[in-house]
Amino acid sequence: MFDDLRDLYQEVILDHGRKPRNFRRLEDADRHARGDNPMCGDRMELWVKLEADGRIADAAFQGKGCAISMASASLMTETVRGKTPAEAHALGDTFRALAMTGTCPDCGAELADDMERLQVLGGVSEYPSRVKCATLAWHTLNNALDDKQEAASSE
Amino acid sequence: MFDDLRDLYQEVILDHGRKPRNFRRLEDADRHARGDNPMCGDRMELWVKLEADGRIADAAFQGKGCAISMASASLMTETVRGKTPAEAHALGDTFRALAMTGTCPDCGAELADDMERLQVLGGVSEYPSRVKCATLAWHTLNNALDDKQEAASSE
Amino acid sequence: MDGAVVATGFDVARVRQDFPILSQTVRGKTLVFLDSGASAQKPRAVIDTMVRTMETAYANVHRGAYNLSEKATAAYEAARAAVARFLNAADEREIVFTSSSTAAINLVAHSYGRGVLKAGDAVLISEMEHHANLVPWQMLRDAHGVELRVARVTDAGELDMADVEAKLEDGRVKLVAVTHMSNVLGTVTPAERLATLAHAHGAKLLLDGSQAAVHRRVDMQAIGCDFYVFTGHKLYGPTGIGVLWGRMELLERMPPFLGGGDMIAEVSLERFLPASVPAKFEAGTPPIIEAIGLHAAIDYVESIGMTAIEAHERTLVDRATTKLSAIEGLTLMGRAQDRGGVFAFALDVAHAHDLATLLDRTGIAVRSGRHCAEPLHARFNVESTCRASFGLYTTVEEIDYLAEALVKAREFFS
Amino acid sequence: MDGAVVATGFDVARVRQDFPILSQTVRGKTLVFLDSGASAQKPRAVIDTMVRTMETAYANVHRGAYNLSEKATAAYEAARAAVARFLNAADEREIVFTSSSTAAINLVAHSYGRGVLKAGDAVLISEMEHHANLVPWQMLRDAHGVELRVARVTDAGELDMADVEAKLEDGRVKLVAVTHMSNVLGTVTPAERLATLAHAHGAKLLLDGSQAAVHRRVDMQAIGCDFYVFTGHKLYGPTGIGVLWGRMELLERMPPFLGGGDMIAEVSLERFLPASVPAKFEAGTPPIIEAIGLHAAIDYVESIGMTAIEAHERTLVDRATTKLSAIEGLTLMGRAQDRGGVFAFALDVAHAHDLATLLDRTGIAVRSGRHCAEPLHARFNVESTCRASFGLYTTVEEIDYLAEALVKAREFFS
Ligand SMILES: Cc1ncc(COP(=O)(O)O)c(C=O)c1O
Ligand SMILES: Cc1ncc(COP(=O)(O)O)c(C=O)c1O
Repeated sequence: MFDDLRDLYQEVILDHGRKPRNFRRLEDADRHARGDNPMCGDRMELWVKLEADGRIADAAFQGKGCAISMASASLMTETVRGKTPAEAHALGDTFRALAMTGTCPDCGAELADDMERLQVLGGVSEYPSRVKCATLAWHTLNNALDDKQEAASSE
Repeated sequence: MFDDLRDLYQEVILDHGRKPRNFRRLEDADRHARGDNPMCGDRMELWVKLEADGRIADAAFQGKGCAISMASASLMTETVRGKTPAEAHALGDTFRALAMTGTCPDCGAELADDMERLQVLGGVSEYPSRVKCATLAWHTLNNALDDKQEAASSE
Repeated sequence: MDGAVVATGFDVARVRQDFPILSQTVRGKTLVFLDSGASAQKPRAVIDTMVRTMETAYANVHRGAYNLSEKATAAYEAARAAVARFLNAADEREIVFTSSSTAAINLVAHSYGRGVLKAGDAVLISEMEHHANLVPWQMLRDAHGVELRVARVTDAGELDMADVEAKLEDGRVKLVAVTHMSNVLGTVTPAERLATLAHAHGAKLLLDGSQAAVHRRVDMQAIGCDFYVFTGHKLYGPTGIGVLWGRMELLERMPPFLGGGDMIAEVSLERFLPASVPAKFEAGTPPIIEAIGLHAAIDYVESIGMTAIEAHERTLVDRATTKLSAIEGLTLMGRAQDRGGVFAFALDVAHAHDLATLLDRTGIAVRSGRHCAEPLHARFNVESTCRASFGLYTTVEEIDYLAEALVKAREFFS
Repeated sequence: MDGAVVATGFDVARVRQDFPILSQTVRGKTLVFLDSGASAQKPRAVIDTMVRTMETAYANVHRGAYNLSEKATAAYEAARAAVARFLNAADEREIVFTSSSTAAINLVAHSYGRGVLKAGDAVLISEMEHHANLVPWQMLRDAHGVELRVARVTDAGELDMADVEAKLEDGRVKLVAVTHMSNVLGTVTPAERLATLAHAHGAKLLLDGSQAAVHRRVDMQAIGCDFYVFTGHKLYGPTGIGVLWGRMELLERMPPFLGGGDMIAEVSLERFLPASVPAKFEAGTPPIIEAIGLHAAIDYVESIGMTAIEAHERTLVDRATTKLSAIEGLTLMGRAQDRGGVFAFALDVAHAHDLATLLDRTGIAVRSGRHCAEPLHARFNVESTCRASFGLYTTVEEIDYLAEALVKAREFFS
């Protein structure tokens, strides 16, 4: 009945949705932000620890929401470790393009590896109302890196 | 160009519209009422003098408005003289039916003469937005006879 | 997915043919539209009436002394008369056209709320209100110093009548504003009892009939309430049109809400004199085409008959209750005795949004979230739910299909 | 009565074929519809779009995680984007859908008026306002202690700019709210100058574009105003839909007006947190089908081109000025330099209503009365007028026919 839904809910997503990685509070975080999609009720808190040179040492989150939003946050925290803030921003932009269009024409060689991992969320582009679930984590990361106080939202 | 409009604007109406009869203030009136159709801007004041036995001795009006409303008031003041209030109410009901439907099935023998005179306004039934112009005078008469304070309206 | 003639003698297969959209497919699957509680689909009769109006009889209403405007005015006023008959109102003038239920409730909250209620008076709502019947009263409370009381909902999802009575006790409640049917629990509230109770304590009663008017015959004379609102798009009519019914003597006492054309009797630069009811509350060009479309929707519903619709719905409600209750891991929200065809539920293994997306893939349209009733979800300690809601075109087979899909969905997410 | 290709290169005959209603006859006469200023007729493109929406892509918008709702949401938001382009707004979110111009002005009068303006502040309107831009400010004055000032109109029917400036002088006016084009005089007001003047005196500018937006390209960036409103049904779109454009920073500062679903970010029984702009101002189910219909109307108008429409209208205005001025006993109200296709007039021998009825008999639809501008009629000492107003389907021949009928009408009543 749902065979063709495997493009959206791939096993990886269901797995990350059920058991999100880095689902914890970072007590000694350098950066922190909240993300909130009030209409759909997805909500998260994100902590980031930075290296001396500004690179992301660690990222972790807590929150509640649908499988897509949890899996996306989980995958994101795994993917951004070791990146500079600029690289993380760029990756976020590319991911948003993927989530909205399903394709990733800008995926240059330097992003190829990361985007391959994030590609599992590309199926969301067929479900316009769910795109914002996938992108909330990345909006929240932007706010954390830019040290913005208000809650991020992708609605 | 307007030949077929003669059914509405018969010469009698144009004449009464231009030179309304009983267009004056009755200083020693027993009854008085105002009529007001704010949307169309027709407005009138009506005075009635009663006989000792309650019959209408005299009726007069002043006001401004379209030819239909002025002609109707003019014809009314001519027609109701000598009537009891009950007769005037009944005549008004019959006239309203005529104005709305164009026909006068209830016109019994006792109303036949009066209705014949008022028949010239029957054409208004084809113009729904103008019916209220023709009936304002009669609503105002009702209010005067019933001694109601508020302004009458047929809107 | 084709409907069959069900036990009620109501030919749902024929009814479905009146709704062009129902023959759509969604991602290759037949559309199973179970979101009528959010907004219903439109029968051909409504669509055709709107088209005919625009093609042959359209002009602005009132004041136009020419044929087309007279035709449009007559059609607009005939819609008012049709609504009056539909609600069994005592007087057509008691029907005020607004743009939605939301606009109608806001009208009362502003005009009756600020114009008639006084600081220190209280308004009583309930925990199961749609935001449309909650937020306007919060705004009134904050702006006008009116107290806002909230009657409890029982664990079964019924209005706690003992609590209603307790909250009316001190006589400070001047207006009770509650839903006639919950858009989440399906609960139908005891309208007549509420009217008697409110009046016994010196309060007026407003019923939010946005859901109820679609599922039941509602009769203003029989219920005895003071205000009633409903919204066109849930009654198979167009968007952009809503109805406020109010008792004449109340409407007459209320100041106008919105200012503009047609709501005044007289205006100078210094002051304005409001027009009489209902014009007083219909400022500006009204939703003309939409009112005429609503008239066609009412005619359509009445041609089928509210009794038949009610009976058909009872069949659907019974089937849904049985089928959904049998699904492992599924929690139904609300199990009121008197209820209509609205079912909110949560599945243990899946978030409501994920579930809705999954169902969409099978052609089933259900809503997910909190359905504009956040406090009610808080009351039941549920983050969000999926909601299946039925229309007169819903079939027993569709409900079976939903149940089957839910079982499969649970496997999928487990 | 068939239109011919006029000098502007605008093929009015072809345009007329897009409007089904124009082939109607009235009492056996070809319809000559000269009441577009009250409400315009609908092209087939608008009708078809509304039908297609209801037949293939209808559901409630937002929050629906299923295909039909996603389609409807996309179409509704595309309408917002189309309006933003039409007005050249900086940001789509600055477009708020309302049910009419009247509703849009009331929104500003309530939300900006009570939420931002303070008692003692003043609002400046003009003598030529439609009641929709007068009564809401009178209500604000009475409820909130804001002073209401009224700028004069010159004998030629133009806004008296010296008087505007004088009334801004003391700096207490915080909002200027005037029409961009009079629905009686046809006068187009100097929008850019008004914006400069208002801002120089610390006031914001609201323009009532109900008439102007139909006849001119209006560009929010170029004009520099702060609020702009227009109404769908005059722009060849459906009834039940209006637009408020406002500068983002103002909309963000304003409290919500109506309460209900979709306008909140979070709500408990105790309090609510408003959603962001524009959702904050769109409580309840919006006019979905109507917004999508308005989108089609904008596409239609733009497919013809505002420049062509303006040029065509200039031809009509010139012809009407010449023809009507030549009629003995006819008084034209207003003779502004910059004007659009709206002509109000009075005939010495006939009351406006009688004249309108007479014209109706020849197939000509004109409005009679005070056109929701009672103070303006008082200003010009006229009881009531007939008004002929043009649309993009109006022909030079229709104007000639009107002039001919007026001459005959005068004979008839003399
Ligand atoms: C100048 C002007 N402002 C406001 C309005 C009100 O528009 P609506 O009735 O659609 O709200 C109109 C038209 O009636 C108008 O001509
Ligand atoms: C119970 C209830 N009240 C009010 C509303 C608001 O209706 P609308 O959005 O048409 O104003 C709804 C539907 O959304 C509802 O279900």
